[in-house]
Amino acid sequence: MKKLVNDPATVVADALRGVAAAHPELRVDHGNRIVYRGDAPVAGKVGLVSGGGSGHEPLHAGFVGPGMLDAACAGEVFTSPVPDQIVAATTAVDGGAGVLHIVKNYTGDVLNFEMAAEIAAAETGVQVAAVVTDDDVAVQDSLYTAGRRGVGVTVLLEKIAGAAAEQGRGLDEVAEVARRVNGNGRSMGLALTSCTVPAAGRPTFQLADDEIEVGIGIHGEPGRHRRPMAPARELAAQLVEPVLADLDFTGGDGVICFLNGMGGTPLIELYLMFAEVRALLDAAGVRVARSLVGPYITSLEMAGCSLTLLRADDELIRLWDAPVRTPALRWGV
Amino acid sequence: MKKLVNDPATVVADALRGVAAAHPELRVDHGNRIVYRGDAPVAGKVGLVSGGGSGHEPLHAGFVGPGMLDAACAGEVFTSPVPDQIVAATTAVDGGAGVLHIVKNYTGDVLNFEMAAEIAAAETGVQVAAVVTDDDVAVQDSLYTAGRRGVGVTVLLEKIAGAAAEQGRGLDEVAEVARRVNGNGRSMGLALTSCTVPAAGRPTFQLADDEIEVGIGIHGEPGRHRRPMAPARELAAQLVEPVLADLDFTGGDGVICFLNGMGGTPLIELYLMFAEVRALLDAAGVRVARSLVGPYITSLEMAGCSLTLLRADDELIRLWDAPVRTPALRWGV
Amino acid sequence: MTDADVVDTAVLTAWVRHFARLVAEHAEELTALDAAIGDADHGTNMDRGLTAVVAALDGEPPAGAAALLKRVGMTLVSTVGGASGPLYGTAFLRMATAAGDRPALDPAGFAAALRAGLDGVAARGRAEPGDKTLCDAYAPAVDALDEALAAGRPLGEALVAAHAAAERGRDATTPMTARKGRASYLGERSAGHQDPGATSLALMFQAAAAAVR
Amino acid sequence: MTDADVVDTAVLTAWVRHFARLVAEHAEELTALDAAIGDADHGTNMDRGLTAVVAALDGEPPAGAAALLKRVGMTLVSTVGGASGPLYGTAFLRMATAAGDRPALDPAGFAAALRAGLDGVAARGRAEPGDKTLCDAYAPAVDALDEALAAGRPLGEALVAAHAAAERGRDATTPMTARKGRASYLGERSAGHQDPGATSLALMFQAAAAAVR
Ligand SMILES: Nc1ncnc2c1ncn2[C@@H]1O[C@H](COP(=O)(O)OP(=O)(O)O)[C@@H](O)[C@H]1O
Ligand SMILES: Nc1ncnc2c1ncn2[C@@H]1O[C@H](COP(=O)(O)OP(=O)(O)O)[C@@H](O)[C@H]1O
Ligand SMILES: [Mg+2]
Ligand SMILES: [Mg+2]
Ligand SMILES: [Mg+2]
Ligand SMILES: [Mg+2]
Repeated sequence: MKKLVNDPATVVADALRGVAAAHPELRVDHGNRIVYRGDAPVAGKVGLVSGGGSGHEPLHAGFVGPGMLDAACAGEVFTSPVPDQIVAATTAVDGGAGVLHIVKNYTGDVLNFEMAAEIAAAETGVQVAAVVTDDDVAVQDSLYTAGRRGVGVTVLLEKIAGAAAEQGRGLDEVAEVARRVNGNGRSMGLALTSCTVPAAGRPTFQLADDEIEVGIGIHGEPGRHRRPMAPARELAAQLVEPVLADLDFTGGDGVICFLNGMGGTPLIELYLMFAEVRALLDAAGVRVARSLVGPYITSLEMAGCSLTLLRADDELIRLWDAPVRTPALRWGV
Repeated sequence: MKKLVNDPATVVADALRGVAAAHPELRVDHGNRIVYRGDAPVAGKVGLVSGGGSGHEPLHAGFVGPGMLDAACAGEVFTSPVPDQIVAATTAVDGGAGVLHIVKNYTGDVLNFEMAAEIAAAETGVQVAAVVTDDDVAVQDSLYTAGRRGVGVTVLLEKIAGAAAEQGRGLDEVAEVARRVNGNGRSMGLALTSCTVPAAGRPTFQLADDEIEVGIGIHGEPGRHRRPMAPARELAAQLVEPVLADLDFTGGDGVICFLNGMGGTPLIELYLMFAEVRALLDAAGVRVARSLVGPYITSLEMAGCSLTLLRADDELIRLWDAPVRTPALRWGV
Repeated sequence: MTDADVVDTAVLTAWVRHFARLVAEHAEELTALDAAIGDADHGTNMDRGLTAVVAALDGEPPAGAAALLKRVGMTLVSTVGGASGPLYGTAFLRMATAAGDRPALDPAGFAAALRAGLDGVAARGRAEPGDKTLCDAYAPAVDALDEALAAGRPLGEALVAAHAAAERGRDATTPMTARKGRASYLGERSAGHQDPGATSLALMFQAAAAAVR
Repeated sequence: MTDADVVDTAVLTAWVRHFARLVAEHAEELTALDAAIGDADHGTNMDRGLTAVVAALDGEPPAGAAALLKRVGMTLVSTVGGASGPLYGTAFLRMATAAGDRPALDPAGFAAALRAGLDGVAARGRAEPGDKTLCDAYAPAVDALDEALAAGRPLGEALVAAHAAAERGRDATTPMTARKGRASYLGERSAGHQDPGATSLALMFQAAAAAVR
């Protein structure tokens, strides 16, 4: 394992020092491992708190700033943050209008945010609502399981809910917009290589030189199946088909199409894949209203990509286009 | 070799279709492999044309847009573009105020841009000036060799010269600002892994599991020496020391500090390295005025990073802060 | 360590310390199990949390059983993260509640506390038997414990039986298809792998048996 | 292929086609040499360019030697890129200029054209003998060609001598430390590796010898 780290045990703390140094407009609580928007709490605005395991950068710290998150809680690599962090962030960003927790549907994240919400309810006066993302069509949905994973839609949701909060909407309304995003978003990913968790020191899974893993999540967990490597055109179909099979994306005001890099895939390959994805969507009669291409929700140095489609209405597109100023997404300001 | 491609021979053309699909605000000439700012030529503005081998994305196409480049010419992977492309771009972006060619100091780039300038002079009325970047301190400078490579400073130069052009300055002035950026910028890089040129099909060099290559360029060319892998803190010193030894970065209005990812290094590691770099700069009395952290001039999927410092005066910092709206750099608009 | 039929703070401390030692020894194995059907961090998570627990126990001695168990639970919740943090944390917090204000527990009281812990985990995790989680080791262990105590066997022996049952439960997770936790995302590919959480849970009973022997 | 002492468009075409074939055959080797001290594309670059040249020669036949050489040079400039595009392109463009309006070249004329090509490359690349570039194969080749023709040997034989000299020049690049091109960035680490451009250049003379034999 060759990584630019000092010690596997201090990766997250060390990286947060870099975030603080690179982004003076943010405020970092190193003790609690929370990245705040510099002017938090914003009076009268619903506060947005997200967080999760580290190793998915820029998610979530890179999405802190006006128009998006108020705070991001960083857990250990691939391990959700603990309730203490979430409670601290929740209290700190409450501007009197309540706080929305944005949680990816992993047992760890759900349980830690749940405990945090219980503690916040018991010990602080802050009104908390939560939205859980579960957009990964690689996982079969069922009442009797943990359900689907939250992946790419989380990025779109944080942007869109952030815009709604910035407009001064109330907690219920922001939560409703957020749930609408999740309900209309679907994702599917594939990996060419595994990643190596620094503390584990070796790749989480092994892939042969002509094999890929389809239906991966964002934690180096194995996917749904393996298959032989194939040209980009065929791999694009492996992403597009299950997404389109799960939800009707034709008609309406079009989709927001997000092709995400898993961390180790260079941009030239992502753009190439995006061309193939677009060709397939065109052929399927899906109109792309907005596009996002880049590594935004990653899995350390994993090579691969994921596709997220969001069935957008006029309002969601307006919120998507609204100004945002964060390290990783910035426009309109 | 596992890559998200259809055919090694069509990588560049295929990726440009993705760029066009993802960025409707740009205009892509697929025949000539040129990415234009949508509103080019801008009357009365000096046109900025850059280009080079592909495989360094987002450089250069990701820097096309208001406040930065007017056109980027894409060569084959790691192969400079040909004069025809450069002549076509030059003619197309001329708004009557002349065109600046931004060229990285590689024999191929220099010769092709030189031939293009000769052709442009002979066959069009466009006034052309050129600036060549050569900031890589890994390479010994000498009158009798090809000199230093152009690496990270190219990104900063394209931004700053782009701002100067946007302000309506004349060709000589824009070229002067550009040369000032190059003269005050220095870079140094290291790699943890090689990259694989798609057409070659195998890694350009081989590194053992406990070895790194120091003093690399951006084409997978071997570096100046190999050394054992070490903690990030020590590796940061391998970048900072030769840069500081080459030019005095203390005093003045501080530096623009750019830590670049080589393509396969995840952001968490880059931020971690940035913290170490900042600590060393602080200790050396170098004041960081502005920071940029991310993969902006890459070498396919190579893991590693490079450091670029630019000794900035007040004017360069104002130009750096000026609005820019491109796929990869965006602020103030 | 002690032959006591009284589970006081010394026994509880010995138990938790021994659990921490066992987890440290098996951390790589737990992480490797998690790599196969999860995200390669269960050993690291539990080791980090129990190292913090040991440090917390090195401080001011807690006033009684409940205080000690609560300190363990809070520390786990605050330092482990992931699924196992809230789950193991809840187990110890529920044990603390069950202990009430008694300074020490008798065998039945300890067994009741452990069962309260299981109920807490099941409630928090919404897990049922057969879901391929740590409950699949925890449930048979407390059943075996109750049974042995009802049969009049001393606590030490009963905990040995509980540990054996936990290991059987752990082994039984191998063929299961996960329905909860990260492994459930694998669907049928999760079958054929031993559950990491059930594995660490068996270590918890191994430590208990050792501490009371 | 022809024993002609007249280098007409047919001979030139045969030469360039054979050069293209040789480069295609050696493309991997050229790229591997470039991987060692460059960026792993010389074979790909030359092959792409010469494939385009062959396609261009398949079109309307050029009017004479100069037209043919110009078409080759322009095609290389427009399709190769990198260092070798302008350099090989300039070589053929200068040969075209040297050929003037003669429909075909005599041996001395062909030799003069090849030397004009070398001068063009050296001027464009600012390379000197010993810089570890294709000039280190090109210069001894044209020297040997001139010498053999001056000694009264027929063109075919003289080109065989030139090819042999090119290969010696190519081999001599191995110990050199590069001072020009991408390999120069390696400093002393460039020594011990054969220059890719000198290697393709030797193929150009091999093709010439074969075309005129
Ligand atoms: N809903 C649940 N109920 C009970 N136990 C669970 C549940 N989800 C996961 N677990 C247990 O947690 C273990 C994984 O813990 P760990 O790897 O530390 O957390 P994470 O899955 O967040 O990485 C699993 O092996 C399983 O035994
Ligand atoms: N300045 C120069 N003058 C003459 N030949 C050169 C010069 N620079 C490079 N070369 C030749 O070009 C060859 C490399 O060509 P190629 O790999 O196609 O281009 P690039 O270096 O741009 O990738 C070198 O092996 C060398 O022989
Ligand atoms: Mg985890
Ligand atoms: Mg090249
Ligand atoms: Mg885990
Ligand atoms: Mg080359």
